[in-house]
Amino acid sequence: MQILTIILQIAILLVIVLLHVAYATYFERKIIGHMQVRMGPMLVGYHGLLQPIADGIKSFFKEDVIPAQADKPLFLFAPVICLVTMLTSLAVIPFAKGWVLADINIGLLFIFAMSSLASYGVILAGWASNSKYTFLGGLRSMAQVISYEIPLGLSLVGVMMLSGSLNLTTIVTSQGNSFSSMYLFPQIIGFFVFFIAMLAETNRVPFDLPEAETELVSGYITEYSGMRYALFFMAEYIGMMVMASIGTICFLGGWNGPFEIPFFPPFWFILKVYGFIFFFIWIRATLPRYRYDQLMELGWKLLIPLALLNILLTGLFKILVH
Amino acid sequence: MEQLGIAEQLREKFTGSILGIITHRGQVTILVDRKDLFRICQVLKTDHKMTHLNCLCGVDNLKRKGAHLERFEVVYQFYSIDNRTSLRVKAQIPESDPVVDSITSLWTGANWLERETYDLLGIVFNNHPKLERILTAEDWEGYPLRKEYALRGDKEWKGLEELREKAVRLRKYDFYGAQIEQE
Amino acid sequence: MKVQYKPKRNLLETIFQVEILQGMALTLRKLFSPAITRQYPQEKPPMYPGFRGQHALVRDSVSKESKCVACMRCATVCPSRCIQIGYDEDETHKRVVNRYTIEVLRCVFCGYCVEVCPVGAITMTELFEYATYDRQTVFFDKEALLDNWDSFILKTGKDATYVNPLMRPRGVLESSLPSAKRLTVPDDWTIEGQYVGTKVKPSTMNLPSTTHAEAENG
Amino acid sequence: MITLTDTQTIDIPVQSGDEDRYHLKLGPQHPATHGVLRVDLDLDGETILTCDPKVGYLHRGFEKLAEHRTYAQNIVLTDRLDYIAAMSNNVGYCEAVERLLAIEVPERAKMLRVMVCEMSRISSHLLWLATHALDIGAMTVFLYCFREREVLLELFAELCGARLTTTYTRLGGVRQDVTRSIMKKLDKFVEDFPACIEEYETLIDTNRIWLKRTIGVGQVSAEKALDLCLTGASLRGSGVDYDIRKHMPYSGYEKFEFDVPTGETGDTYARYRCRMEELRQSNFILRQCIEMMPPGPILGKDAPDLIMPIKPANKLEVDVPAKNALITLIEDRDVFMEGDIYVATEVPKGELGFYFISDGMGRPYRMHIRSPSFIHIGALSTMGQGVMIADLIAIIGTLDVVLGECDR
Repeated sequence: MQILTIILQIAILLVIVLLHVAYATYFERKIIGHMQVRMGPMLVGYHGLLQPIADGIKSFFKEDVIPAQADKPLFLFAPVICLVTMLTSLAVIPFAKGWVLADINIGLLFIFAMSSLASYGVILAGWASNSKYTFLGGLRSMAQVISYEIPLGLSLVGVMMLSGSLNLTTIVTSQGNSFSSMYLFPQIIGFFVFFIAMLAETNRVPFDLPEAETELVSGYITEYSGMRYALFFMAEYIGMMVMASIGTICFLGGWNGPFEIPFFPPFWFILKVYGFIFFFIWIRATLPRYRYDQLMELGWKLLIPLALLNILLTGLFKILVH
Repeated sequence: MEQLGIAEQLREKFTGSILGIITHRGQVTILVDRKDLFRICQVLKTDHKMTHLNCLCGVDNLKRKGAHLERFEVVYQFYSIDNRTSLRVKAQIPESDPVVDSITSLWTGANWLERETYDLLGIVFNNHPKLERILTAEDWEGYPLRKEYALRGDKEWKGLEELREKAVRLRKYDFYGAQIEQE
Repeated sequence: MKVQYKPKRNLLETIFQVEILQGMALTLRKLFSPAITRQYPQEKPPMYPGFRGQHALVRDSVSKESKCVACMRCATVCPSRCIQIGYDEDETHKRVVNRYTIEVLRCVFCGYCVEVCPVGAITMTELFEYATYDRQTVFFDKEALLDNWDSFILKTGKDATYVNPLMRPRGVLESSLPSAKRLTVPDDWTIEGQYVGTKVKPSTMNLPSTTHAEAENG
Repeated sequence: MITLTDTQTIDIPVQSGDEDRYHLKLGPQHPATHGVLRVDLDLDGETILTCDPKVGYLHRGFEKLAEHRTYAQNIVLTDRLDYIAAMSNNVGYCEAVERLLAIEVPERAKMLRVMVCEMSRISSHLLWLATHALDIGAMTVFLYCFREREVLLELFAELCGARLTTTYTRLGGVRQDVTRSIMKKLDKFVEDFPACIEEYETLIDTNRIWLKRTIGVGQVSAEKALDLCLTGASLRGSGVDYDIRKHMPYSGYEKFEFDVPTGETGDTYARYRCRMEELRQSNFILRQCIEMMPPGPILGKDAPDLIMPIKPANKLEVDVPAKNALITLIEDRDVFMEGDIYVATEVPKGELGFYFISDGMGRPYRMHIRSPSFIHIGALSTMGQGVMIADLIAIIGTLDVVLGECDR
């Protein structure tokens, strides 16, 4: 019986998240469109509201082309790795008090593990396609993910130190209920590092090197088409959402808000996540792209020292206070 | 006139190589023998500060008559940005041996221009680092800008024939590789 | 003139990412500004007289036939040689056009044919949406060209006195035009009513009638 | 689901010492090569060891075609050279033919030519900025640039009936006069444009990512730039003050006040700054055009008819009644003199030169087009050595090449 409940919960979560992903693409296209003084999708439905559904149907029915020289099993498997790891990490995210599939004690580590695993999908996709562009895209992704995992992890060490736990629910509850007690303020350096590393981890502008269109055509997804392409796409957006959730939980106080919303406790959480996603899109509309070596330089020479400094300062602070 | 002065100086320096000096619409051309071409360009670049190579092209003189005109000529247009003077040098190249010295060592930018001249007119440049077809296909026959090359020839490029054959051969298949039923 | 670089940013600006914030402020501002794009199939772009669109043979309002006199000027001037004219000569040596074809797929839309036509028989209309799936539809013969004119008149609501600057170029002397092309045109198409710069001194003008044009502009 | 089975394994022979190299063929269908440019790269990781641009995919044989058409018909060909700034090519071609055939151009036509040249310079530079920024990843600049470019293209459409393939000039003048409505719209554009430049600069000019991606990338010294025969803003970015509008003024450019911006460092950022400054200068010239547009005819008295004879003038049948001709040919003038001429004009991409040889016929005996893009792409193999792929894309962008002009 318990298993059935969990399966039902998982199903509900997946449906909601996938719908959310569909509309996140719409959200992104509309916002970037208006920032670029154009309209975005307009034709399908009122102001293009049905566009994501049309896109979904289209990509589902599109021909699935597999290059003759590709490593077929890996080629077929790679998008699945990406999507599954991203979906798995949703399990530990608390949307509100008690609204979590698996309230495990190492939630934060679990998410790191999953997001590192997702990069295998990208690398394997790049390698299995047997195309030069995808290979370069895969290589870039590998280097990028490895070097940005470190600042991402280090930037959250401060949060762990303050809350004393890796459990995401505990992290939220330890931030208290007031606006000023969010970890954003004591951990502003950590937040800065986390934010940049998050952009890099999810391959968003200005760190979208693995799929830099003007350099590598489409990077690791150049050879993919139809549904498999859509899987990568979904993985990217779910990854965005997971990272935004982590940011919300660790720095913005999770589901805590100025007042409680009856019947729908995750309201503030979703609002904050959407705020994050809007920021992602906003940055994409504004900034140019870094070069590969500059990205590495930024990660190793700026973000890691900053994150270490943040840990040091947090430690000193804790010693002084107690 | 400054341009003419340069031309005169060159004539004194390279006796016998300067075949003629022509002025037309305020632009001075010197016809030179191809054997001294490289040295003349060198002198123009170093002594007369003609640092900018405007233009390099070949001409087929098949239907033109004139004193000292050989079958081909290569036209070099130089400009001195400091002195604001320009000069045109035309090297005469006989049909029997269409070879001229490359000036790639003086201007790297001349590389492609010489390749283009070779491609379209068949003039060979000595000491050129990579003399290959550039605008036309590698297996192109003939030199399109020669006057005897007809604007519309009687035969197609042979690659086109292959393409056509392939198109005819594949016409009976649809996009998915299935045979279309012929009506 | 040496180009000016913006001054280097100081430490404070570097830490707070001022220039990035400025850029983001701009994009945020644009989020709420109206879009400038046109929703094409619903909203057509503006077309101006003289647009080099679909070809048409002007249908004479009296004879209901083409005005073409088969002088072959258009076929001669055509850079892509896409106009073919066939004609018979009647007993008075007057040419009667029996074939007039334009191969639109070869046409480069330079509009030379319209300009050289001495009688204003051929024109290019402001219609541009005539893409089709087959070649035959865009191989215009005489009837198709006359039909194009009819549909142009119908679609745009113009009447048979329509004149565009290809048929009668702006800014040329009336006397240099053939009599059939001395048509009634707006004031600023003629050399007398042309636009003159606001700072041109009246003394340098050789045409007295342009002074009022200047007054209008100033 | 289908798999393509028709492909075969291609064995690339591996030479000794070649094993570490990664061959990449960038293009001819690639989002950042601005057309059908192919660049064969040898990579070591992401660093380019050798860079070999391949062109010719768009070769249409204009030089050969021109030998079989009259001077007037060839104007149409020049539209298709640099299709982003067709007006400049039209003007460049006509200036050359007019010098060759000694045709007078009236003042108003000269001013109109300068006007359309500068308009097309702005529209070309806007497209350059748009694609260059897009190449480096700033995609919003792209749309902002197209907003202003659209205004200019619509003005072109109103002026001469086509947005891109303008065919605006005539031998001895221009084709159409401006109307008041055009000048009013242009006036508004000139008024608004500086604010738009500010907008583009807000997004990229001091942006640290943009600076990182452009400063020191594709650096050429002044000597190297001259050696590579670069022209236009690519040369001026290295500090060589060479602008044909100042050096060999044509079409009445000597009457206009404007500065030629030059950079110092010769890197991508300097070239970017030069072109941004040129946008301002062009806008300033447009302002002067609007204010100083003289009255008068737009075609010279001795401008040849559109129907030019392909045979020498004295053999021309001049029995066409004068009233039928738009502009009659003056029969007794020796129109087509024998001789040759090289006339260069400053188009947005650099120096566009036309070299003509006339043998006394109504068509050029030889027409050579010195196209800046061809030479700039030729310089790519030198400039692209030792940089990274992302830098190569930036360099292709900064050289501002158009393949229509390159392949001719």
